[in-house]
Amino acid sequence: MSNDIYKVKLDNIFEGPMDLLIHLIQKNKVDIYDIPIALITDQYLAYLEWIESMNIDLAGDFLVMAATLTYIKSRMLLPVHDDEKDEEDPRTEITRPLIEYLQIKSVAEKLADRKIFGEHIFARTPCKADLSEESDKLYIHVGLFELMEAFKNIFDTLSPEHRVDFSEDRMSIKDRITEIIEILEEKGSVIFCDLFPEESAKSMLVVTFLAILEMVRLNLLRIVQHTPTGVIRLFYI
Amino acid sequence: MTEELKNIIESLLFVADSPLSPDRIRKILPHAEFSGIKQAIDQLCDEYESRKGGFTLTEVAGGFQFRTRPEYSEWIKRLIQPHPTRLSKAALETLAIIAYRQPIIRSDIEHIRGVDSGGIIRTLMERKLVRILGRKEIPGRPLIYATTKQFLELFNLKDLKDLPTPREIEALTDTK
Amino acid sequence: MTEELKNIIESLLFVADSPLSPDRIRKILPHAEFSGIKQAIDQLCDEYESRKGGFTLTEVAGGFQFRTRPEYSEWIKRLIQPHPTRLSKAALETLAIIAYRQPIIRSDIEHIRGVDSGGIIRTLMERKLVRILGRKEIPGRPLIYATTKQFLELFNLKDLKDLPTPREIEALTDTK
Repeated sequence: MSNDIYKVKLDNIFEGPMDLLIHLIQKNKVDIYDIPIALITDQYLAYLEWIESMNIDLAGDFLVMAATLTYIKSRMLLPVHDDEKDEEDPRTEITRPLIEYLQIKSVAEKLADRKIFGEHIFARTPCKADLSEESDKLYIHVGLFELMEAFKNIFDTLSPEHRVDFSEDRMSIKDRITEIIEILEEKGSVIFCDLFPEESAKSMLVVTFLAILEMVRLNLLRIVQHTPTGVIRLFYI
Repeated sequence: MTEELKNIIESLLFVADSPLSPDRIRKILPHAEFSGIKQAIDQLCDEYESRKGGFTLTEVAGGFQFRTRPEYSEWIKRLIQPHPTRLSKAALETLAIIAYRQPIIRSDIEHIRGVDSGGIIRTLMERKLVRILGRKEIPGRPLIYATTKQFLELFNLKDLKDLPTPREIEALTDTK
Repeated sequence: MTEELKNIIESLLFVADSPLSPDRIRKILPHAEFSGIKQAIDQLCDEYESRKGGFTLTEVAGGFQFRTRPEYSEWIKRLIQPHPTRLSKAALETLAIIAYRQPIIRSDIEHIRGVDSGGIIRTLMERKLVRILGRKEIPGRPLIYATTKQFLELFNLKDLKDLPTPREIEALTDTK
């Protein structure tokens, strides 16, 4: 065993169970469509043991795969009855995802082999002479990612009582929609602000607003405002 | 198509900072026929192709852009400091999954790779190669991911159909 | 002067963001003769001059640069977007608060950020990312703010529900 350990190089620390499995299949030079499941399973488990003995934390994914392999191995040992002949080879459960993963790997390699823009191929850098004059039409360069980061920064500094549990809100949006529809069925229309009574909790305001947005999306509502600062009224369609 | 139209389009392609589609050019030149624009672009592509100079007119990300020929990258890199573009193996794999299976949710990506991929998706989003397309209407309403135009631009791809096809997996041992 | 040298110089002139002098080119291509470089530039100038296309190679500020011909500036101006403006960190934070907490009144925004935010809200409104939804019926009747359709367009979102939730943000931005 000690000899084996010396053979393990640093790049043999696999990123995931799929990588490890493919390594084992290649090392044993076996056909992916006819995997000797007992052999591969044993080597897989031996590797996990070795990793654990090195005090390296194992991701749960490796253990899930170990369980899958052991299960397949046990099914392969069961005698096949005549009425089960048509049943799928238990190994398909692992063969199919492996082939899919291999295809992705081959495509990723092909992408890496392409001529990369900014590495092999370049375009012009528009120079200042091209941009004759600045127009007052502004356009903003920002991505959703930046917005998310900004919110996360804010969120981290918030005291717990300021945080809104979004999962709870989701549940209550549907309820709120029902309540609003009841009001509309009775009255035909409602003033926007009336749906936000001042005594209601902050989370309730958010839920109501999201409910209204959802109703607009579902084409249940028409929102009318005659002047820019006038009363906003919701009509039931 | 007139010679002037061709020249105008050439100057537009020359100053644009991203690939221009015929549609976009049409919006700038409303008096021009769509067919004339297409014809002018084709002719420009041919001219630069047969000229075999320092750059060509390339179809990429649904548009056209003047791009240098890869042969001279060594010298160009001495002139300008390129931004590092290297993607890790894991990032490339994740990107390939999103490119081929889009629109796709995170759990499907992780199912194929067999490992948690949140950090890598974040990196790909940061580099604007991947974006959020919306939410899938299943329990939990997970976010749906897709590739961006910048993804096509980076890999010099005309469109998603231009993606390389996966290698046939026959005998695994061949892939070493 | 070889054809290849001419092509390399052409690609350098093409990617450069300012005029290139023969001296500068010489530093990039140390194996080339100075006379060869001059000759190549002259030939390129002639080629583009006689071609009469959308741009020419012009001597400017002690160097050479590809420039569009002035005849087409009218069309080029239609294409060129003004410089993209970035949102400041403070603006982005305020926008994020409004996006996630809308409908929200100014004092609540300021409570979260801990600083006066009137100016920033005004800027966001000028950029049409934030709008006034109405007034809250509490003493002082403060204005209620929400995001706009342009906000959704800017971030490529179908609707507000597509905004990643705090938990999803956590999951993606945790680099572990």
